[in-house]
Amino acid sequence: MLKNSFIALLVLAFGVLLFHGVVKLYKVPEKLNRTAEFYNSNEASQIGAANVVTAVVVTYRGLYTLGEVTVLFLAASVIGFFLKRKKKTAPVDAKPAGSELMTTASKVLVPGSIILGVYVFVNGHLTPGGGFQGGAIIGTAILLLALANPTYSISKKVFHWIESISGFVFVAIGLAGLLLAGGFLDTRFLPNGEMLSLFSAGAIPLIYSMIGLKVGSEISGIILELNDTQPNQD
Amino acid sequence: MEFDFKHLGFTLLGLLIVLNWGLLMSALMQKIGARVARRIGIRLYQPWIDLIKNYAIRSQISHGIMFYLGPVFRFSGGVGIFLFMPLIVGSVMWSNYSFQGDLVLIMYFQFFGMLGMALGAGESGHPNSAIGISRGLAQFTAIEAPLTLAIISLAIQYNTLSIVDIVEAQQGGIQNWSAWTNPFATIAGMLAALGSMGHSPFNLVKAPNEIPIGPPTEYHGTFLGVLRTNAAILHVMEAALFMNLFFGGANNWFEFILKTFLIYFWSVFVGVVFPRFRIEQSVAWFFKIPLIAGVVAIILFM
Amino acid sequence: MLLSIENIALASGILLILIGLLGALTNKNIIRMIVAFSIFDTGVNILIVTFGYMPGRTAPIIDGAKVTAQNIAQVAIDPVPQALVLTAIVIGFGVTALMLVFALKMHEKRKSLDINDYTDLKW
Amino acid sequence: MSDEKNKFENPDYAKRTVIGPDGKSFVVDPMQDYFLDARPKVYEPVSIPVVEKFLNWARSESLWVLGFGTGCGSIEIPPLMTPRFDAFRFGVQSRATPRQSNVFIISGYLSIKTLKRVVRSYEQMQNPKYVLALGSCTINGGMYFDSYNTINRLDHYIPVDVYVAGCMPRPEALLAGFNKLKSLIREGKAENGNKYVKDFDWYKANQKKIIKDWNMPDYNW
Amino acid sequence: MVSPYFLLGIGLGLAFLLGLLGQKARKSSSILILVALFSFVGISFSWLWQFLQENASVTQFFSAGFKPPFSIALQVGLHEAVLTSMINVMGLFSFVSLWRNMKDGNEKLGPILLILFMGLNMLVLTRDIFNVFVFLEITAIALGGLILFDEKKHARSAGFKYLIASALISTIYLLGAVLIYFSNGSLYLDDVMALNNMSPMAIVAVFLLILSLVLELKPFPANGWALDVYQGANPAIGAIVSAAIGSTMLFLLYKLMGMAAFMQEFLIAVGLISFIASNLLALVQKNANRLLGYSSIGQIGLIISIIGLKDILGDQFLFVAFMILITHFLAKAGLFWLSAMLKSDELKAWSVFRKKSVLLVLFGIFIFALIGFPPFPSFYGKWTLIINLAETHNYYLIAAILIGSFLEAIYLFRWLGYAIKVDFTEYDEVKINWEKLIPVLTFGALLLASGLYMAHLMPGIEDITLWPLLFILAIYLLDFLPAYIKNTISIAALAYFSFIILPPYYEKDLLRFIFLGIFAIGGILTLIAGYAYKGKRRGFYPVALLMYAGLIVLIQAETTLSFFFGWEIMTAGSYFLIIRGKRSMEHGLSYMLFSIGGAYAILAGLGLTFAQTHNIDILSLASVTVHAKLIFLLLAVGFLTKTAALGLHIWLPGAHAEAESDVSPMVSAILLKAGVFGLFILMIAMGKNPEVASIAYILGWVGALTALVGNLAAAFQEDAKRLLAYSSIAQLGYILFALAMMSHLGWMTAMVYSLNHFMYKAILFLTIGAVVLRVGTHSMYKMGGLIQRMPLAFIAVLVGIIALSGVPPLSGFAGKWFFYNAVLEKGWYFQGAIVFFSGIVAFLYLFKLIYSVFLGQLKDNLRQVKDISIWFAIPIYVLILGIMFFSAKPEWVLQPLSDMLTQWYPNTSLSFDGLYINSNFGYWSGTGVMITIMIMFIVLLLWLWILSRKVVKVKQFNIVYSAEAPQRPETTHVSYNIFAGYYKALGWIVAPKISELWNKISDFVVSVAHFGRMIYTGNGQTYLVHILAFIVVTFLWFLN
Repeated sequence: MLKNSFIALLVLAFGVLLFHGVVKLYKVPEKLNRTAEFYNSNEASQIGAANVVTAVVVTYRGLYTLGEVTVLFLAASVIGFFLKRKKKTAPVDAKPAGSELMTTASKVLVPGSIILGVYVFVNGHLTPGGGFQGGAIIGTAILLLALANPTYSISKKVFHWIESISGFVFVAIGLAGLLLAGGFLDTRFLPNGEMLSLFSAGAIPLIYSMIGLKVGSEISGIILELNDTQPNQD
Repeated sequence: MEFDFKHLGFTLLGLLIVLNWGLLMSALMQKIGARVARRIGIRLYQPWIDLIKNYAIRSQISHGIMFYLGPVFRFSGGVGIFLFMPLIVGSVMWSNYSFQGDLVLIMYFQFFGMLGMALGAGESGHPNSAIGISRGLAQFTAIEAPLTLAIISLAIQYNTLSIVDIVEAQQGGIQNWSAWTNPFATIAGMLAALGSMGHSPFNLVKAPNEIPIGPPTEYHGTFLGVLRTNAAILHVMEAALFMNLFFGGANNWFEFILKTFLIYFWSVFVGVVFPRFRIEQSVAWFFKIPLIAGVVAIILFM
Repeated sequence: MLLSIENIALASGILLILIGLLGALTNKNIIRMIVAFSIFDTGVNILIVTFGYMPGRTAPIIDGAKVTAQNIAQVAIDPVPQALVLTAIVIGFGVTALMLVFALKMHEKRKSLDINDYTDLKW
Repeated sequence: MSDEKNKFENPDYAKRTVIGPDGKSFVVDPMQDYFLDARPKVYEPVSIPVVEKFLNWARSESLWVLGFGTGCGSIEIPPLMTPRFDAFRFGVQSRATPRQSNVFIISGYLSIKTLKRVVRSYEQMQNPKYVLALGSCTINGGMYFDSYNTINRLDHYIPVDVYVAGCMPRPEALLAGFNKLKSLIREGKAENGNKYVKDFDWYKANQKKIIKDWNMPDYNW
Repeated sequence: MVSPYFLLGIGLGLAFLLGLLGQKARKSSSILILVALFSFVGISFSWLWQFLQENASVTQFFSAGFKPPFSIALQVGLHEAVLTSMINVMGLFSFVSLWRNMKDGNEKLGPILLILFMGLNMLVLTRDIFNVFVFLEITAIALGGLILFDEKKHARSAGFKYLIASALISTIYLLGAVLIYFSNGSLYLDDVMALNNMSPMAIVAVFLLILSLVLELKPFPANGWALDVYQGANPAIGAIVSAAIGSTMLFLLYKLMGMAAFMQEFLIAVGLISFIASNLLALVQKNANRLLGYSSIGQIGLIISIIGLKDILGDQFLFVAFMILITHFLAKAGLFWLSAMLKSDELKAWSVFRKKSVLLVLFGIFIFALIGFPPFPSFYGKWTLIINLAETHNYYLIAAILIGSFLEAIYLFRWLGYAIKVDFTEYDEVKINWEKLIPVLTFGALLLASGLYMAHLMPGIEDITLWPLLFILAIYLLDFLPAYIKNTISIAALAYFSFIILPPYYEKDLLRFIFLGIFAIGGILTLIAGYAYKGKRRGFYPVALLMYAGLIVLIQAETTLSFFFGWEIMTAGSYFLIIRGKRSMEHGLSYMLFSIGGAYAILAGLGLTFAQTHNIDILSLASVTVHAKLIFLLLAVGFLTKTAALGLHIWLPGAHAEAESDVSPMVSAILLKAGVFGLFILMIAMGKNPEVASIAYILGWVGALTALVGNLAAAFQEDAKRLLAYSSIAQLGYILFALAMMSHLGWMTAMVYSLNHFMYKAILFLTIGAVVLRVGTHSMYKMGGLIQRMPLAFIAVLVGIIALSGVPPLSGFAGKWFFYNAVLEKGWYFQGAIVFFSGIVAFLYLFKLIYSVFLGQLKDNLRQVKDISIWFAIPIYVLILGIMFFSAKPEWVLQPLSDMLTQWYPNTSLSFDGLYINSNFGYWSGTGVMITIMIMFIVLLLWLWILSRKVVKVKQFNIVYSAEAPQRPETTHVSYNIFAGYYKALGWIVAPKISELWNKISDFVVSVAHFGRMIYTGNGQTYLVHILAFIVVTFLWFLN
């Protein structure tokens, strides 16, 4: 207990420091700083995406996104690999079939969810949302499927293919930007198009689609792997 | 200095005198010891007879080359000290070969004989020889401690390491002797002299019945004769060293004989009075009063 | 205005951070620690978002009506914190997933989720 | 060597196989390797009579006695050095080592065990060397004539120069013995060291007859 | 210039694409990754080429075609090019070293590794603060994945601890990055750096950023997780963590420090604390990988503090940092890779490398490089660092750095000692696969090459000093040849080299001529003895020549740097020579530790000197004005460790005694003179300074007491070589005393002693060594009577001991005579008396030596030993001739010596008059005494010969033995503890109080280390607490 109270004290001290050193110093800005100002003012003309955040995430600071994708890819690789390897050693027991109710409900919900996900990432440059959000929704759909019907088997190979190809295309688009336009991940090698239309903002929809596919397939892969390796819960 | 036959002749004559005086002196000392014990004691010419007898022993054995050379080393050591020691003050002829080296030479040449003897006795393979030598060396190192201090003190006092100069500085009356002018060095030196003469209480080295005669257990006949010849010379020369250092040297042979006798007598006198020390006692003893006297002697002249 | 939306958000952010930290430091169960880390992450993310909030402004999305390409600099908030938070969330997701795998693998070998059982490497 | 002899042999003197530092093994025979087993030699006097006479005089006046009390008579020797008798006057001194001694005093009865030591010590003395036998026991065994453990006649084993009869002889008699020895030396008749060598085989046979555990070389150098 | 985005494209594109290939095309995917890593190396090398050869300017590459801060910039400059080259090379070889791990379904390892290294590249290149966070996380996750791939026992828990720690740390970074943005609206590093006055928030932000980077670099004590990773993970991954990630993080820290000048002190403190603490805690470590971890943390700590010292170091900063970083990078990676070859984690398991000498050599190279021995880069780094710190008067930092380095040396050398000496039979044999060997070999070669290149670049090091090193490398490559061929080559080389460089010194500088002569002639003579050894004698010649090369460099040195260079080379060579002995592991270690301690003292002293004189000329010591006492003391202590003065002597007896027979004379007769030479140089330069007189006075006392204790201790030894070793201590005590007198006569004494000691100690050690080779024991009481079997050896020892004891007529007396005169002239009577007394004590051990070995009773098993080998006899008798010459005609040697010394002490009472040498106090004619004694000796010998009749030669048991006969030679040879009575009287003087003191000190240090490392409980949560506490404490510190 002494140890725990010491830790509590430490955490409290950290909190106090955080408050004094960080929060108290923070003042609500009156106006946008120069970076934000630049983005907000020039985005429409330069990139042409309705969602400025998307423009920032995909184009201006596309490297972040690439990093995120890489992180996910790494996590998925590691997880997929490990769970697979374990399976080799310990065969998993047969799983119970899902209940009727669940199976039926999932049949209704899953396609809708997937479509929603696709919608979200395809419209990432227009509305709140984007590749990650869309991917996450797709992942949720797969999770639902797996939960509702444990015996339902989905070929993970498909996800691997989608994941690999979409990732590669993303990188390729980035390099295309480097070669064809101003720099790496410059989306402007495709025409900006008309603001607020689906095919606008250069390559952003393309990239976001790839990201959506990739994230979706990665999350799905992770879920499926985890699902496959869960021992029988009886 | 050029080689000179006359000088060599004088030196050899001196050697003869010293040898005979040494033999006589040892007889005298034994006589005195006998008289103290109310005996008549040996005849005064006994050392000469013993010497002749030893040289006349017919058979001899040897334990090896070093055994053979040991006495030669020892004898060379004794004769060497004679050679490098001035005998009579102011006399070139009687100063032997002391022009070749100073006090340091004599100090270190003593070891020549000791070392040779130690090696010769060592090769005899006799355990008692080794024990005797180890005791002898141990005691000798202890003796050197106060002696060194005394000599350094004298060297500071007279600003020289040359024995000839030290002796000459003491001329002109008894009041100029180091014994008066530097009493503490004299105390240290004379106490050290007790040890180097090898009489009781510092004669464990040759403890006759514990380790029969110690180092020379195996020596006999001619070897023993050589050793005894050397002993006679060495005793006189040790006394002469102390005489030169502390007691004004000798202006003539009579003074030489008298002074060496008295100095040697000092150790015999102490010897008949005191019992024998064990080796650690004797080593420790030299690090007490003699050493302190030596230190005081240096401090006084620093 | 103590109970303004940004103050509430700030307070809850810090609170979540502290709860997360305390949980991660005191819970012995590895899964609970991972959960606590998620809470901690969430707190930090809330903090970031809150910092990016400007009272009275809206999201930087041009909808052609309220927010247009011309007035967006005046009515919309800073898009960068949004982007940063988005990145942070996704990375947090990856890290959490990896932690869970570690937990799984650790449990697999020793059948224990107590962090105190994994002190073989020390000193 | 016969088996009977082996029984008494000192195991330390048996042949043994040792391994050298280089790993090779070889045989060490202590009797061969550690002891000189040459026969003793006769040492002739100096051929010039005057010189020999002078040297004999010196030898007679410098008698160094081996301080080795072999029998009960050794109790008579220490008084020699006291003020009352003061043998130093006559050039007699005692030495602790046979190498340096000329005179060996056999002080009375001699047990077989001691005989072996006496022989060894005698042989280790250097030529010329003299033996002074003290008391009846050395002549005919004395009161121990029938003892299983003592010898009867010393001169069967080592040559004797002077007998001092009596049981025990007093120190005066001992002094008289010294005087006798001196005159013998001066006359050049005390050549028993050489006699021992000349009759070496006879002496050795006598010694070996009585000393059963003979575990030393024939001559102790 | 190639755009760095291609790195990103290649790395990620390939990694994503490989998912398509799947498991079946495992081999081709591995090859593809290899190609990718090759292309990384190619790209970074092309940058490097452009910067080094074409003077390209720093270029920034922007993403998305916008300028920062609106986009992300990657900067390629020289620094980045160097770092990425290092990282990519590391990546390539890491992949190679993990080649075999890629099998067994671990095909995902490749892409993860690829991404990891791509991430590291990006971390180096990026100028966007938030981007750093992203790639930090990528590295963390990739590393976590790599750790999980490993099947090692505790890899998982270690990985988990790593993950939670890095999660906490990176969140702190995230907070900092975001706050930076809010404080100034830019995430572009250059923008932040350009800010003139930061807002408080920016300061907090920067603080958080730097703090988290420091935490990533594992500062003490918030580093338990890192240690567990090092221990738990596959060593190949440890290599990545330590070398690649460590270097990246350091560069990142350096990069971000551009905006945080206010945190420099913090970095210095944290870095040095980590450096010292982790090296201290490593002392009690037994696990090899964890030890490497501690060492890594220590080294990284040192570099952190160097980054903090940026302003202080000024121009030299980059040089210092890079030298130490590159050494750490190459050596640590190499060590981890070596560790990867072993199955066992134990330190002692490294002894299996003895079977593969290449690996052992590499191990040695890495260790020596880490400690900072020449010719490795860290040597120059540390040198420059210390020099510059001294120049800016940061003395405490010097002390801290040297203490830390010393602690590091302790465990590293102990480890090396294990590898060289410990019995390896119980450990599995090491199986070398090409993919494990290639990286280690490459890095070892790179280390050597970089060192030699640096030496070539460095001002103050003459190129000629490098030739011997290259030659040594060559002879190492010839190690498969039989010993006699290598011996001939070595002798020829040494002879040729000394033929070239020795003669000019006769005119130029007699002092150097003499010492060089001792080293060269002594070297040749002792090498001749090497012919006595059969077989290949692997490893002997390179190290022996290394020592001689060091000695020669030492003499040739015109600058303090090359002096120190030679000193360290010589130390290294002699360490290997010493450790070759059978039981010499601990002695070798203590030798090394004292040497290193001494070397650091020298380094500090030279640094202080440079601070005043701004001149690395070795004569600049003379112009020291401030701190003269301290400098003198430091340098003197440094040299005294080599001459084994009292208090610093405890290494010597064991080291010299347990060394091989022909090594003992090398290290005793020759090597010790290096310390003497150093003292000469020191006193020549600084002796005139009135301030040092008091220290010289103390040195005089130290010398006197050393002589006393050394000689007394020698008298009580039973081991012949140990006896000689103590004798050496005492002799060096005389020399120290004589030198400290700082007078003409005193230095004459020292010179005479140096020459004499060289000759007679070489004779004695060679002879005794040869005897030991024959009889197979050091214990004197097990010998005896060998004069019968080894007359040659006996004569040699006889001459040797007569010369050593100073008995006329041999040359030793010259030393004694000068001594008396010098002491009287100087007035150091009491010290002098002690020295004289100890000179007399020398008789005890000399007698014991010659008696116990050659006289007395010959033992059974030695009855058939042969005389010493002819190859030993040749050098011995050459030296005897030398002694005889010196004894017969001392004035021929002494007069030039005296003339030489008058250049420093013109007022001398010494005069040469034909055969006579006169001083104020006395006179002496060496030749006359020699003739007199010879004639006398011959006459007396004739006298004895005439009088003695036919002498019968008897055998060893024909002795008077109380009427009995001896039974065994063993019971008859009185030798053991022969001076028992003396010991009772004076033994208290030599009671091992000094060893006890050192033992107590080391026990204390070890117990501190043992206690200190208890903070690493192994509990991941505790580690988190440490991190949090670290954050809170530093936060509080900065709030003040």
